[in-house]
Amino acid sequence: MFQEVGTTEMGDLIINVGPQHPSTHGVLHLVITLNGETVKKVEPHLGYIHRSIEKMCESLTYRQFIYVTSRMDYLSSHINNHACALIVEKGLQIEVPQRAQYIRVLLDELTRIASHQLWWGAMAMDVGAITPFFHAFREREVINDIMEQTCGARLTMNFMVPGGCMYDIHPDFVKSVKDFMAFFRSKLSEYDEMVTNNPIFQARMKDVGVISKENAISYGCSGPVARAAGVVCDVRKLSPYDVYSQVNFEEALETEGDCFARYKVRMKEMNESMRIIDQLIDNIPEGDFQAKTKAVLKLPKGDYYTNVETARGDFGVYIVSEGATTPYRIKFHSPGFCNLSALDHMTRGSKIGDLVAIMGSLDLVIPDIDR
Amino acid sequence: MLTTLTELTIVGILILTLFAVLGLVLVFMERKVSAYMQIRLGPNRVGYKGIAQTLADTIKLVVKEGLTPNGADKFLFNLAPFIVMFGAMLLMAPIPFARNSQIWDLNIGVLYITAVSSISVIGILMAGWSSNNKYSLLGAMRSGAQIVSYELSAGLAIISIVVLTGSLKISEIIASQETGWWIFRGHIPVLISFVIFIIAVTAETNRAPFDMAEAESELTAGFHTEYSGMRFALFFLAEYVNIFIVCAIGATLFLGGWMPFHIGNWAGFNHLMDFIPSSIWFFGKTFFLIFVIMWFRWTFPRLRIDQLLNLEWKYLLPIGMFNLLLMTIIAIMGWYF
Amino acid sequence: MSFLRNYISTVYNSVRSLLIGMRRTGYYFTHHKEIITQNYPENRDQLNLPERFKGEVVMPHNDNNEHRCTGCTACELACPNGTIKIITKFDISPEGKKKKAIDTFIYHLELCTMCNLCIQACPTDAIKMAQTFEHSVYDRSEFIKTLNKPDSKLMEGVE
Amino acid sequence: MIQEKLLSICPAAVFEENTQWPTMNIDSAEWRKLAEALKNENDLAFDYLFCVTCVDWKTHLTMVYHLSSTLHRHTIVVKAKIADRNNAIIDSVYNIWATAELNEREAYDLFGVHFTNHPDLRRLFLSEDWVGFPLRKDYEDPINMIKL
Repeated sequence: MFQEVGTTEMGDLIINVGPQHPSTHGVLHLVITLNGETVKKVEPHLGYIHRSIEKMCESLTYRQFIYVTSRMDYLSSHINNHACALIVEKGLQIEVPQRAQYIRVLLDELTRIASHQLWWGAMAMDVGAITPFFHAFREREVINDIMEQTCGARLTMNFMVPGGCMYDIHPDFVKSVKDFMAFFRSKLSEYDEMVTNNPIFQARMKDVGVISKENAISYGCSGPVARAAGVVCDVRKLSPYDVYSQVNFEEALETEGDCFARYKVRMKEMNESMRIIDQLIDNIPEGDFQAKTKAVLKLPKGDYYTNVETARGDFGVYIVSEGATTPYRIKFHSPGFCNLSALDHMTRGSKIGDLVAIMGSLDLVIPDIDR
Repeated sequence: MLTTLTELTIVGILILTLFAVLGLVLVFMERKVSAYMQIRLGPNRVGYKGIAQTLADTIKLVVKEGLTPNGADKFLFNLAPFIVMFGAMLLMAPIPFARNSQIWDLNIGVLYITAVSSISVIGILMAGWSSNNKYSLLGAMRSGAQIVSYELSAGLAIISIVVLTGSLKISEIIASQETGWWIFRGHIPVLISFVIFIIAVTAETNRAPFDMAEAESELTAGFHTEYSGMRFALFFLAEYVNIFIVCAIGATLFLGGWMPFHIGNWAGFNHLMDFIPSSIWFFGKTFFLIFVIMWFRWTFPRLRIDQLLNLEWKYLLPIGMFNLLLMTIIAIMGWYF
Repeated sequence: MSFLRNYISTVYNSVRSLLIGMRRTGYYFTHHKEIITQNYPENRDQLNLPERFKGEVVMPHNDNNEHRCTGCTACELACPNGTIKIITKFDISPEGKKKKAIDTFIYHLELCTMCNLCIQACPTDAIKMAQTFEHSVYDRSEFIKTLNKPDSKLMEGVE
Repeated sequence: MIQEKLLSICPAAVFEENTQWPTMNIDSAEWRKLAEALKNENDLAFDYLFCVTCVDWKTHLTMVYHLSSTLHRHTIVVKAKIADRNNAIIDSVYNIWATAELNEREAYDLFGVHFTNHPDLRRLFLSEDWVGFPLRKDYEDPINMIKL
């Protein structure tokens, strides 16, 4: 079917896809070897948006370093912030008030829905349907407005602080979230009409970019990419943080491991997120939104690891502390990086059109990969 | 001799003007259609409700520098847009825009159309090859494979009408629809061949969902990646003019061209319909078909190249051939209205 | 025979679901009230940004040209990227005591990431976020702003 | 229980106290042998490598591997000490966990750790002609934004 890795024969085309290419969603640079239309090899070249966040964080205090993580996976910035807040709380053993936990989880799930909506639009655009992109943004706009109302920003909120949230929720928050849920539910059927049931879309997605369960584990895939291959890996289930242990939801799992399975997993996840929001929105307990913390935070000597489930997968923060006000070494394990490493494996022997569909289904955010 | 030459010059200039106007109108139409389908407003700043937007874009394209890449084959690179344009212009000749308004009513009109419409692929291949760009090359090769295969289905669909009318002359085909358009008179087989025709010409003009040649999310801009300025504008214009022409052909063959909506021998009703000028009938039908093709583009995802060829060889061609057989039987037995 | 039935049902189902998709776009084509585009800048007056929106850091002054900043540099320390620079001076109070006060409160808008940490850090609520968002200027030096107005004083009673 | 098992494979390992997960300190020379055991032993079956970190301790480097098992749901942290900082060498594990290939390239790029047997050890983020390894503690950026 396809030749060995790295063999470049006469007649092979080597094409640079990116860093300026419409379907790489940013500055990803892929060097692909083609035999006619068939992809023989894909080699990612990274670093076009590397800001060395890990090095920067070594000079930032435990309050300051949280805002930087919004700039990594900007589509799930809340969840990244959440991970950083959690690790500081774990190190200092801060008890987070119930109200803050509820608010955090609600905002996390809203972020996840917003991220999946953008992915849905971008996925459809990658396979050539441009209209769904705008429809997805219509719904996402409402979430952005809710974020703006409560957190003061639309994308890089920096709302989580060690010990809780920066502010209490806006008085209109509950009402606007409920309005959004009703609005989004009424529009979900359009998602199926426009894209899911479309035979062209299904033909483009089914049996494309297949990854087996074993390979998904070996490549360290996480999030929807791994769950589509049948790997149980939802951090919210495996090691629940905040109030995730108290809510009912199902982990979206598929077994095919192809692009369409990844599509279905994300669509299910949007529904599950809505279920979580439904359970929490009416029961936000009264109380503080922030725990009392010291002015200067110092993590005790040792190393800490926390992971959360972002919209893309397992996001981990590893801190090596020497007991100072700044971390000695900080490592962000980003889900996109591992998912990208499986790209070459998935695309072997497929067509160029498939490459674009697979990249879309991986839902890559380049700043997340480059950090 | 001199008068003939003058006449030809005037006709040529008029066609060129028509081209430019058509291009402007169609680009504006596409932008508005896409905007409304995408719950946007579309261009609304230049001129009244944005009408002058495409004019402004054209001026921008004309004054832009036309780059020629260093590695390109200069001669072919510069020639290609003109070939594409010529192909589109030649097709204009046998199309009747209104009653008695046809530039050249040759007796093999349908054959002429099918033959000349494949010229543009040469231009596309030239553009892709001479650009010395891998994206362009891939786009051009895809375009070649696609047009060669979809020509078959389009041809079969056209032949089914020829079978019914028994003539290749466009004016006679229209005259044969005096008592009703073929799409209504020819039962389901004509409907099927109409659908096949629309799909095939969408593919032949490289329109989404069959825009493999320029698939912007895969090949950035396909065969015209390296073109800029006026030469890009020519490709752009040729694309829209080609859409207009294939839709005009579709309207002529299946929807009666300029022929008003007639029903059998209802003389009163037919006379009433005749009050609407024939040019309005022609442009109305054509623009309706153009709208349908734009509707496709803004709804569907793009097919993959192998699926595209599967669709042709596994679905459209067998259905088309079977349909032609059915049509021949109907024509011989006289089972149409 | 089953092959033929499959073939026909594939064609039928595909065409049907394609038409459903076209009905949806056709609906939006004919229903213009669903359009969500906003006509910016014409609607600038109707834009109301939420009060928490983080546009830029400002220092509110009252009618007597007084602000609440004591010059404690808590915001400067809290800022992750050196956006704020406070230059202090010593005022001589009427009793003859030396008192620390701000001379200039320099704010680099081009460095600011709107993370809100300075506002959280401020013990006297001297600075807050404004809801402006049209920040573009022609010269980068215009981004460097002095937040305290000329000849402004510390408000009475703020320590 | 896992500790005893691991100690039998790697007797020189030192386990840390009071950590989130069992943490074992080994020498870089033993890493390859241990890695194969971790992946292939049935009651260990650490098949999911979810974090590869390099830490610069100014005197030496440490590679930190976070591993977990999707079968048994247990997690282990392996810290492999690379004593020679100027000539840091450790075995690559790309053919045990495929994700290591890209992660090791990142560690090579930013810390200068050479992974033996790595199929494609090149700079990942930085350009090929970059001098130095930026995430090391003693790296001096020629253009230092903070000092400017």
